[in-house]
Amino acid sequence: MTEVSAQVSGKEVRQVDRVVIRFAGDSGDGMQLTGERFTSETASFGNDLSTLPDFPAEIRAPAGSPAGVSGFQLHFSDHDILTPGDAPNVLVAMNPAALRSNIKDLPRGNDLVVNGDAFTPGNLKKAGYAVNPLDDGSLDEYRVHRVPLTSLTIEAVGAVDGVNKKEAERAKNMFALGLMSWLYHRPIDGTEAWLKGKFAKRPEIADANIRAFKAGHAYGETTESFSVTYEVAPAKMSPGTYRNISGNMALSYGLIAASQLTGLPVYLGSYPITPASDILHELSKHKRFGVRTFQAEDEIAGIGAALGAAFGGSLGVTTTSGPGVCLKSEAVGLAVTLELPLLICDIQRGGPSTGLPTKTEQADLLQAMFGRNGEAPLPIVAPRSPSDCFNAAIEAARLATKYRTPVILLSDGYLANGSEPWLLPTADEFPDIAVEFATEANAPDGSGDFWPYLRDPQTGARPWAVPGTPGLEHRIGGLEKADGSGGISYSPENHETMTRLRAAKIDGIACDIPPLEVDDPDGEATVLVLGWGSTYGPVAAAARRVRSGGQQVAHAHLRHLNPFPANTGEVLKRYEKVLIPEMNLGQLSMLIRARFLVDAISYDRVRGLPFKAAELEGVILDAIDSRRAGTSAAEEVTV
Amino acid sequence: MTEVSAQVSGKEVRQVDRVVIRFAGDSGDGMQLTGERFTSETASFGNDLSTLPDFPAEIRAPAGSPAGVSGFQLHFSDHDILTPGDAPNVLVAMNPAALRSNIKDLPRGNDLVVNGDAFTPGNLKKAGYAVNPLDDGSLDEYRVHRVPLTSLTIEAVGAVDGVNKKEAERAKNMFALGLMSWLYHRPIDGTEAWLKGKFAKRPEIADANIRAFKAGHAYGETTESFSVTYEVAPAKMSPGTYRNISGNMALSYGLIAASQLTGLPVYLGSYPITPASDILHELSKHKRFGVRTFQAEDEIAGIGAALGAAFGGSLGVTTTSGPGVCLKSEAVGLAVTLELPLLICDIQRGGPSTGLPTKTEQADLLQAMFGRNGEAPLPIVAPRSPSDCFNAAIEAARLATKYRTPVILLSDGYLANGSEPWLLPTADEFPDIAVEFATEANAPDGSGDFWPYLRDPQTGARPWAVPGTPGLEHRIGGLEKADGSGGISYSPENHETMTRLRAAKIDGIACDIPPLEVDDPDGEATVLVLGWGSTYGPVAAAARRVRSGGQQVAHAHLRHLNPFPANTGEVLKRYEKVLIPEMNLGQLSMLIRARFLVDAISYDRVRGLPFKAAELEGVILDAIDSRRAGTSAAEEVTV
Amino acid sequence: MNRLLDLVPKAEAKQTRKEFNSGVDVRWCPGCGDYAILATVQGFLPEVGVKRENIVFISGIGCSSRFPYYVETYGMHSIHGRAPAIATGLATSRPDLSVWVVTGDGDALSIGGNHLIHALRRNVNLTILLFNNQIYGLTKGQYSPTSEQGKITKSTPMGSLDRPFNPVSLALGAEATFVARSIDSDRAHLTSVLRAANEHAGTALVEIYQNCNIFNDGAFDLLKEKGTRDDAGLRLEAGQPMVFGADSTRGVRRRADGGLEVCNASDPGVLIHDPTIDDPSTAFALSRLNGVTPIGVFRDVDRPSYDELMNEQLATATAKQGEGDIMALLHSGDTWDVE
Amino acid sequence: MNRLLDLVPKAEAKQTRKEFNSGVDVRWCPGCGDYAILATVQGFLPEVGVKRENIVFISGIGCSSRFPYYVETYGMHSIHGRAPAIATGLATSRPDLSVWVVTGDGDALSIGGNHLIHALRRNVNLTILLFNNQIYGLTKGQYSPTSEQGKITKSTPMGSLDRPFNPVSLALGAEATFVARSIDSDRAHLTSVLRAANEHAGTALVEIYQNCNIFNDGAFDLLKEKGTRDDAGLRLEAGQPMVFGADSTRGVRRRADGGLEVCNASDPGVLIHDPTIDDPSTAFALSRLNGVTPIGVFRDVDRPSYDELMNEQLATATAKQGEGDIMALLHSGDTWDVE
Ligand SMILES: Cc1ncc(C[n+]2csc(CCOP(=O)(O)OP(=O)(O)O)c2C)c(N)n1
Ligand SMILES: Cc1ncc(C[n+]2csc(CCOP(=O)(O)OP(=O)(O)O)c2C)c(N)n1
Ligand code: SF4
Ligand code: SF4
Ligand SMILES: [Mg+2]
Ligand SMILES: [Mg+2]
Repeated sequence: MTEVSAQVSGKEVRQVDRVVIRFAGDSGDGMQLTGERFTSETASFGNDLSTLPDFPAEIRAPAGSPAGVSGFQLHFSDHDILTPGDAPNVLVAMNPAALRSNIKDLPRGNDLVVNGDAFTPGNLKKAGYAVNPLDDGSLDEYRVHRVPLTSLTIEAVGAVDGVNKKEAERAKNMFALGLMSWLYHRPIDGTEAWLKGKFAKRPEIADANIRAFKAGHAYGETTESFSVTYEVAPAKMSPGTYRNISGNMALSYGLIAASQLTGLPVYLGSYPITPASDILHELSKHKRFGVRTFQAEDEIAGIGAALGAAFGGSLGVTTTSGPGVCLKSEAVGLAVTLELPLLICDIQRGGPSTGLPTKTEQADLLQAMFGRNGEAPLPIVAPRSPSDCFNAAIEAARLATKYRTPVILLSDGYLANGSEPWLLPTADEFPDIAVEFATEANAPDGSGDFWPYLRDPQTGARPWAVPGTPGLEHRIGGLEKADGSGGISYSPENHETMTRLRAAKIDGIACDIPPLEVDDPDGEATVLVLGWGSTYGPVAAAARRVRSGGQQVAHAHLRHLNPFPANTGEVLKRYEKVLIPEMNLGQLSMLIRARFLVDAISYDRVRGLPFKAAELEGVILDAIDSRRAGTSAAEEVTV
Repeated sequence: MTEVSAQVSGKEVRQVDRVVIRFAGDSGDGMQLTGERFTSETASFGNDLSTLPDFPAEIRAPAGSPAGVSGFQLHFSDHDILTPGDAPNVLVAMNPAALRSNIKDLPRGNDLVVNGDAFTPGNLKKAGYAVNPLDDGSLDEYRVHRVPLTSLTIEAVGAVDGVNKKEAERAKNMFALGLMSWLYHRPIDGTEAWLKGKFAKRPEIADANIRAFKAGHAYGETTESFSVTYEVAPAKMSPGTYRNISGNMALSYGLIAASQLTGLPVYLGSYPITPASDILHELSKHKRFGVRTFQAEDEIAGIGAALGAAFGGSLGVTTTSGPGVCLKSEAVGLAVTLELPLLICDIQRGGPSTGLPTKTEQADLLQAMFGRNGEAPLPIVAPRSPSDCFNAAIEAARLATKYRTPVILLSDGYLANGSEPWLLPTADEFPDIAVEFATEANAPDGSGDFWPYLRDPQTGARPWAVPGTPGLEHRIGGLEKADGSGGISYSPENHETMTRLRAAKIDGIACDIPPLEVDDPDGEATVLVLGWGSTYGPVAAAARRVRSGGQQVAHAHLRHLNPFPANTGEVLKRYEKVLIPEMNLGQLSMLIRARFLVDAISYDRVRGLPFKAAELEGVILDAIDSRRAGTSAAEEVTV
Repeated sequence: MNRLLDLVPKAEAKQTRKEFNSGVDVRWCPGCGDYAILATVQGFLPEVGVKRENIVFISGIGCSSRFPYYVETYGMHSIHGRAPAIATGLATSRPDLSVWVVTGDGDALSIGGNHLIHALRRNVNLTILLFNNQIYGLTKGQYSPTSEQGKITKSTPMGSLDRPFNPVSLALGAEATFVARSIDSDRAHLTSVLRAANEHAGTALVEIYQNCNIFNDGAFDLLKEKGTRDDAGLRLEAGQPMVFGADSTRGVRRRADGGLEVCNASDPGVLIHDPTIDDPSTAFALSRLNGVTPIGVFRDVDRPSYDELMNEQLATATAKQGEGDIMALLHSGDTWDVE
Repeated sequence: MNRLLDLVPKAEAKQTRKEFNSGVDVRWCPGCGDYAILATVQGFLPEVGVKRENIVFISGIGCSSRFPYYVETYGMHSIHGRAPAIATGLATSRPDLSVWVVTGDGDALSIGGNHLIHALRRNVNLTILLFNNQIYGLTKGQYSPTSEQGKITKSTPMGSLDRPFNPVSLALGAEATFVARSIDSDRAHLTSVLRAANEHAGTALVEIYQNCNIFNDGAFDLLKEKGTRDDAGLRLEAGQPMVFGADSTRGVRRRADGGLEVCNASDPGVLIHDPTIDDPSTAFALSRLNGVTPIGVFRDVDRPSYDELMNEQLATATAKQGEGDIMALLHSGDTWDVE
C-alpha cells in the first residue's frame, strides 16, 4: 500500500493505491451482503477490485461459534489488480468468534474494528476466549477501534414505526458498512437506493437500515478513534461499460450468450450442489431466453436429460461439483461415444468425497481427464478469473458444438463466488459459432442412407441430425459403432479405428485454439511459471512482484487443459525451469511431465483457499535461486 | 510346432511340441463346452495349456449369422507356455458363418475341419457367401476335412430311446470333440464320465452324447481324410496337484482364501455385468464359508453395501466392469476418506461406454488411478494370468486390511474367461494377513476417548473399531476430518495435512511390496519391455522368441500399479529403451513417463483381443533395431 | 388444456408397417417374446399418424433395450437404467416429438427405479414400454426385481430372498397418471393398450409380460395358454364389470378390509372398472388382487404434463418480459462507464 | 420366526438419555425442527434397551444427515442418498446390531429414491427416519420431491412443476411392511411411533414432518398449532375408529369409488384402523385421504426380513455341507498330480 497524506476537515486523508478490507461476523450478521454492498460502492467509484467470500460450512452453526463465522474480503485499488489480496488492512469483526478466526490474518499495526457490544461473557465463551482479548493486551499491536455497534445501531434506528428491537439490531451490518464507507470515502447514494429497493415491501425496514448506515457514516466523522481516512483513486481502466460479476453469474451469462450465438436453446439438467447451485438458480430466471432448467432427481438424471436434449438439438448443459462428476461419469462416457455436444461444468470444491464443500480446490483435473471407463477423451477448458467464466463458457460451447463432443468446464469455488469488475463485451466481439444440423442423406455409396458417423474431414466431427428431420432417421448407442455408417460393430479393427478417430478428433483441437502465450517482458527469464484456472490471479500478481523486485520470470497460463495448445512443448523447452503452482497435489504437473518429459516443479497446496501472491513470489524466487521449492514427483518416495 | 513322425496302426503319428486348436460354431452349437472338455482332457493328460474363449456379443444373434459365432481356442504343449496361441494349427468350423469369421486366422497349409452338412444354401447366404467356399477352390491351400458331422451324429445316436432328432443333432459337438480327441490322442474316459454326470437326470441324452463322441473318435480311425495324428507329450511341470482354472474362478477362490486368512467374512455387494458376473455366481455358491452375496439394485448399492459391511468388520468386496466403476466412483472416494478396507474388482472390457462388453481391454487403469473427485489415492493391483487372479485377490485383501484403504483389482475379460493349469498352493504357502480390530481407547491425552484417525506410525493405517465394541463408539463421514481425533474439521492446515497423510499412506506401500524383478537372462539387453496385467503372457512369450532368435531383451512386469515398487525408477533407468505394450492408448506409459521422465515407447492397441506373441516379437525387434514401432506420446500432435 | 401431442407433426400420407422397419438384423434368441412386441409396435405405429421422423425410441441396456435399432425412427440405445432421464430431456425440450422409452424389468426397476418413479410423478410426456420377463436376460439369467421370491438363478442358487416389486403398485404409489399391463403374445390386447397409452398426455407406463424362453421360459404361460388363460387373467375394460373365467363366472368385489377379492360373477358388489377415478386407491387395490391377474388399463387420468407446464412458463416469461436480449442482460444490474 | 433383533445384545444396566449424547456441538439453525427430533430420539434410545455400542446410525447428506454426529453410538455420515444401501450391508452382515438410517426428503426421495424403495421391498432390518421438511435445507432452499407443486424457490422462481411424492403412498407401493408418519414437535407421538418402528422386524419407514424455519418455515403449522391441529390431523390408532376434529366430530369412511373420504363421526361406516391387514390397499387409500392428514402407523405387518433369510441360507448351507474348508475347495473339480 503506497500512501500519500493530506489533512482535510480535521481528519487526515491519506491517498493509498490499494486497500484490502475484510468483514467477518456470524452467519446471521449479513456479512456477505455487507461485503457485496461495499463492493458495489467501490465498483461504481471506479476502482479495480477483486473479492473473496469465505463461507462457513454449508450448515448454519450456532450463533457466536467459530464454525459459524462468515467472511468477505475485498481488495480495491487505483490500478489493475489480480487477487482479493493477501492480508487485510482493516478487519471488521462483529463478534469474538469472528475476531478469533480472523485475527491471525491481520498484520500487526493494521486497523481492527470490533463490535464492542458483542464481547459479552457468553460470546467470549462460545468463541473459546477465557479472557476478553479487548482487555488483556493481546491486541496491543493493532490499531483497535472498539465500536459499540449494536447499541449505536439501536439508538440510531430509534423510533422507526413498526421496527422492533431485534429488527433494529439486525441493521448493525449497515452501521458497519456506513463506517467503512466513510473511512474509505465510498459513494453512498447507491446503497441508500439499493436498500429502498430491497425492502420495497417493508419501507420501515429500509428506513431502519438507512438510518443505521448513515449513523455509521456520521460516527466516523465524530469519533476520535479514527484520525485518518483513506482515499483510493479510481483505477485507469480500459474505456467501456463495466459491472461487477461473480464467476457463477458470468458462467450463466456465458451459457446464455453461447445459446444466442449457436442458435441452440440452453437446456440445463442439474441437481443442486455447493458451489454450483447458483448457476441453476441464475439460469432458471432467464426463461424468456428460451432457457429450460430442469432440477433433476440426481446428477445422473441431470446429465441424462441434458444429453437427451442435446440429441434433440439443444445446447445441453449440466452443472455440478466433484461428487456429482463421479455420478455423471458413465453418462459422460456415453456422450463421448455418441459424439453429441454437451457441457459439463464442474465447479470444483475441496475433496475427496464430501470434503470441504464451501472451500476451493483444483483437484478434479485428472478426474476430468480420465474419470471414465475406456479411452474416452474430451476437451477441458478452465476459466482464469470470475469474469472469464463468461468467455470460457462460450469457448466450451464452441468446441462442443463444432466437434460434437462433451466438454468439461473446470471452474472452482473461488471463481464461482469471487467477483471482479468486468468490461462488458460488445456484440461484435462475440465469436461466430453458429451451428448447422444435417439435413441431407450422406451415404458415400449414394444409397440415400444417412450415415451418422461419417466425419467431417477437417474437424473429425460427425453430422448432427436432430429428430424431426425427414429421411435422416437413425439410431445411436453406447456399443461400438462402425466407422462411417454407425451400425453396431464388434470388429477388432473397427474398434481400433474408432478409438483412434475419437482421440484424433480431440487432439486435433490443438490447432483450433490460440497458442500458449508467454508473458516474459524482457525475454530473459529462465524460470517459467505455468498456471491454469483460478491460480491465474495470484501467479500473475506474484510475477509482477518478482519483476518489481528486479528479477525475471516468465508466466504462461493454460486455458485449455486438453488438448494443450500446439506450441506448449516448444514453450516449455525454452525455459530452464518450469514451476507449476496448483491447488491439488500436482495434477497438471503430472500431465505436463508425461506429455513433454519436462521436469516440472510442482508447488502444490490444498488448503481450500486461493494462493497468496506473496507466497508464490517466494516460491518463484526460490526457483530462480535454484533452490527447489516444491517437491517434484520424480523424487523417489522414501518412507 | 516342432514335429517328429512315426507310423503306427496305419496312420502316421507325429510328435509335436505344441498345438493350437480352435473350435468355432454357432452360439447354439456348444462350442464353449466342447472347448472346455477338450481342455479338461488335455489338462488331465498333463500338457501345459492356455485357453481363450471368444464370445459373440452378449445377446444371442440369429442362428447361422456371423454375429452369432462363438469360438474357443486352446494352446497345449509339452513345455510351459504363456498364451492361448497366435494362430491355430487346426480350425473346426461348424457352419459357414464360423468358417467365414475364423478362416483369416488360419495359416495356409493348416488343417480345417468343417461340418459339410451345414453348408446349405440358407446357411451360406446367412454367412454372406455367394458361392460355397468348399467348392470354389478358395480353400485349396488348406488341408480341408469335409465331415458330414450332423448326419454322422444323427446316424450314430440312432435309436436311443427318448431322444428326438433335434436332440440327437445337438450332440454333433461331441462328435467333433471325439474326432479331435482322436486326432490328438487325448484321454477320453473323463469325457464319458463327465457326460454321465452332466445329464444324470436324462441318461438317454448322456447316452446320445457318448455315442456321438465315440463315433467321432472312431471316424478318425476309419476315414482316409486324416492320414496323420499328433501326439503332444506331457509337459514337465513342477510337482504338485493341478487343476485348470479361469481367472474369475481363481479370483473368487482368492477372495474366499483371503477371508479365511484375514479372519473376516466376505461380503460381496454386486450388480451383474459382463464379464464380472461369474464372480457373483461363484461366490454365491459358497455360503458355508460364511460368504454373503448381495445382488444389489445397482452398482452404487453394491459398493455401498460392501462398505457398510466393511464398517461392520467384513471383508467388503464389490465386483464390476468399467461402466460400473463409473457409478461406484463417488463411494470409492468415500471409502478413501473413511479409510476402511474395501476391494473393488474391475474386470475390464472394451470401452468407452457400453463399448464391447464381451471383449478384453486394459483401458480402465487411469480411471482406477484418478476417477474420483479430489485427491483420492488408492492401491491398484493387477493379476497377470488366470490363475494369478487367486494371488492378486489375496494381495489386494492384504493391502486393504493392513492399510485400511479401498484397493482396486484390475483384471480383464481375457483373464476372466481364459484358463490355464494351476499348481494348487499348499496351506503353508499362504501369507499371514490376520486382522486385528481396535478394542481399546487410544486418545493420546489419556481421556479414555477413542480417536478413529490416530494412525499407526509404521503403516499410517487408522484403527478399525467395529460396532459392538464397547467404549469405542465413534462417527466417521465424508467431510474432512481432524488429524487424529477424526472430528469434522474445516481448518485449511488440517486439510493439507490430511490430504498428504492419505497420500503418504498409499505411497508408503511401495516399501511393503516386492521390488520389480527383471527377466534379463544375460544382463546384456538394452531394451526393457514393461508390461502389466494380462499382457504378461504374450510379452513373456515374445521375449522368449526374441531370445531364441539370438537377441537380448529384458522383461519386467508390474503387479502393483499404484504405488509402483520402490525400485521401479532405478530399473527403468538401466535400459536404453523402455517399451510398454498395452491394450489401451498408452495409460501405463503415461504414468511411467510422468513419474520417471523416461521416454517410454508405447505400443498400444485396442482390438478387444490379447496381443499375439509374434506381433510383440516384431515390435521388440523393431525397438532393438532402433526403429520406433509405436507412437510415443512425446511426439507433437500434428493434424 | 393445450395438448402437447397435438404439436407433433402428423404424417401426411398413411404410413405402413414396413416403413417402420429399419432393416437392421433383429438379434434376439429365436422364440423370444421381444419379437412379438416389436411386430405389434411396428404394426401400431402407422396408426399413431405421426411422421416417423418425429418419433423417437430411447432405451437403456438389456435384451429389450435393443428395440430401437429395429424401428425406422430416431432412436438411442443409451446406458443402463437412464432412458427415462434422457427421454425427459428430449421430451421437455422438443414438444414436436413423440417420445417412447423401451426398458426391461432390470433396466427400469433395478438400476433405473429412481428415474422411473420420478418420470411418473412429473408426468413427462412419454410412453414407457416395460418388457417384464422377470429376469436379467442380457447378462444371462440373474433374478430381477420382479422375479418371484425363492427364484433359483445363477446368482441365487438357494433361491432369491427379496419380495418382488409389483410394477403397477409401484407406479401408482409414484403418482402415475397412466398405468397398464399387457402380454407380448396378445397382439390385439397389446395394441389396444398401446393406443390408450399413446392417447394419454403425460407419462404412460405399459408393463408388458414378455417371455424369455432362454432364462425364464413359461413365466406367463398361465395367462397365455388356452386352458388356463381365461381363469388366470382378468381383462379390465372401462365401464365393464370385472368378470372373468371360462364362462365369465367369476368376478371381483371389495372385501371388508378394503382390499379386493375374487368372488362369483353372480355375487353382489362386483365392481365396474373405471380407470379415470382421480383417487388411485381402487386401481392400487386392483394391483394387489390375489388369484387372478388383471390385464389392461388400471389408471388413466388427466393431469397437466411437466412439459406442458414448462413450455407455459417459458411462454409466460416471454410474454411478460419480452424475448431475451443478451446485451440488455449483460448490462443489467449496477454498471458504470469508464471513458 | 427367529427375530433378528433378539440377537442384539441387551444393555445390562438401564442407560440414560445423557449416555446417548455424544457431546459434539450440535449445528443446526436455531429453531430447526431437527433439534426436537434429536432430543426425542435420544430420549427414546434408553428405552430400546440395546447396548449403545450395538446401535449404529447411518445417514446420507443434508442438514438432517448430520444427526449421527450427535448420538453416542457408532455412526456414519455417508454420501448423498446412499445410506439405505450402506445400512443394508451393515445390517445383513451383523445381526447383532440395531441399525438406524437418518435421511431427508431430498436424500431419501430424490437422489436416494431407488435405494429406499429397494430396502423396503427387501425388508432389511432397518429403522429409517425420514426428516421431511419439503425442501433442500443444506443447499439453501431448492424445492424437493415432497414440495407442493407451484412452490417458489431459488431454482423455481416461477413455481415448481412436479407433483410431489407422497412418501407413504410410495412406500406402500414399494412393498413396505411398516410405514408411519409423525411430527418433529410432538414428542409423545413421535416416541410412540419410534417404539412401534423399533419393534418391527424388517424395514420400518418413519416419515417425520420437520420444520425448516429458514427455508420453508411453517410448512406443518396447521398440524401443530392449537387452533388447527385437531381438525388438520387424524391420529391413527390400531383398533380405534378414525375420528378427529376438535370435538371428535369428524370421521373417515369409504367412498363409492373405493377411496376414503372425510365424513361426520356420526355417519355410518366410519372405519376402524387396522395397520396389520396384509393387503396394503386400505393403508394406501388412507395415504390418499383429502382434507385431513393421518398421523401414526399406517401399516405394520409381519414378513421375514431379508437379513433373517440370508442368515438362514448360510446356516442351512453350513448345516448341509459342513463348514467350508479352503483346501478342499481348491482341490474340488478335476485335478491331476505331477510328480
Ligand atoms: C452400468 C451397468 N451395469 C450393469 C450392466 C449389465 N447389464 C446389462 S443389461 C442388465 C440387466 C438386463 O435385464 P433387463 O433390464 O430385465 O433386460 P432384459 O435383458 O431382461 O430384456 C445388466 C445387469 C450394464 N450394461 N451397465
Ligand atoms: C452427490 C451429491 N449431490 C448433491 C449434493 C448436495 N446436497 C447436499 S444435501 C442436498 C439435499 C438436502 O436436502 P434433504 O435431503 O431434504 O436434507 P435437508 O438438508 O433438508 O435436511 C443436496 C442436494 C451432495 N452433497 N452430493
Ligand atoms: S435372453 Fe431371453 S430376453 Fe434375451 S433375447 Fe434371449 S429369450 Fe429374449
Ligand atoms: S437450513 Fe433448515 S433444515 Fe437445515 S438446519 Fe437450518 S432450519 Fe434446519
Ligand atoms: Mg428382464
Ligand atoms: Mg429436506
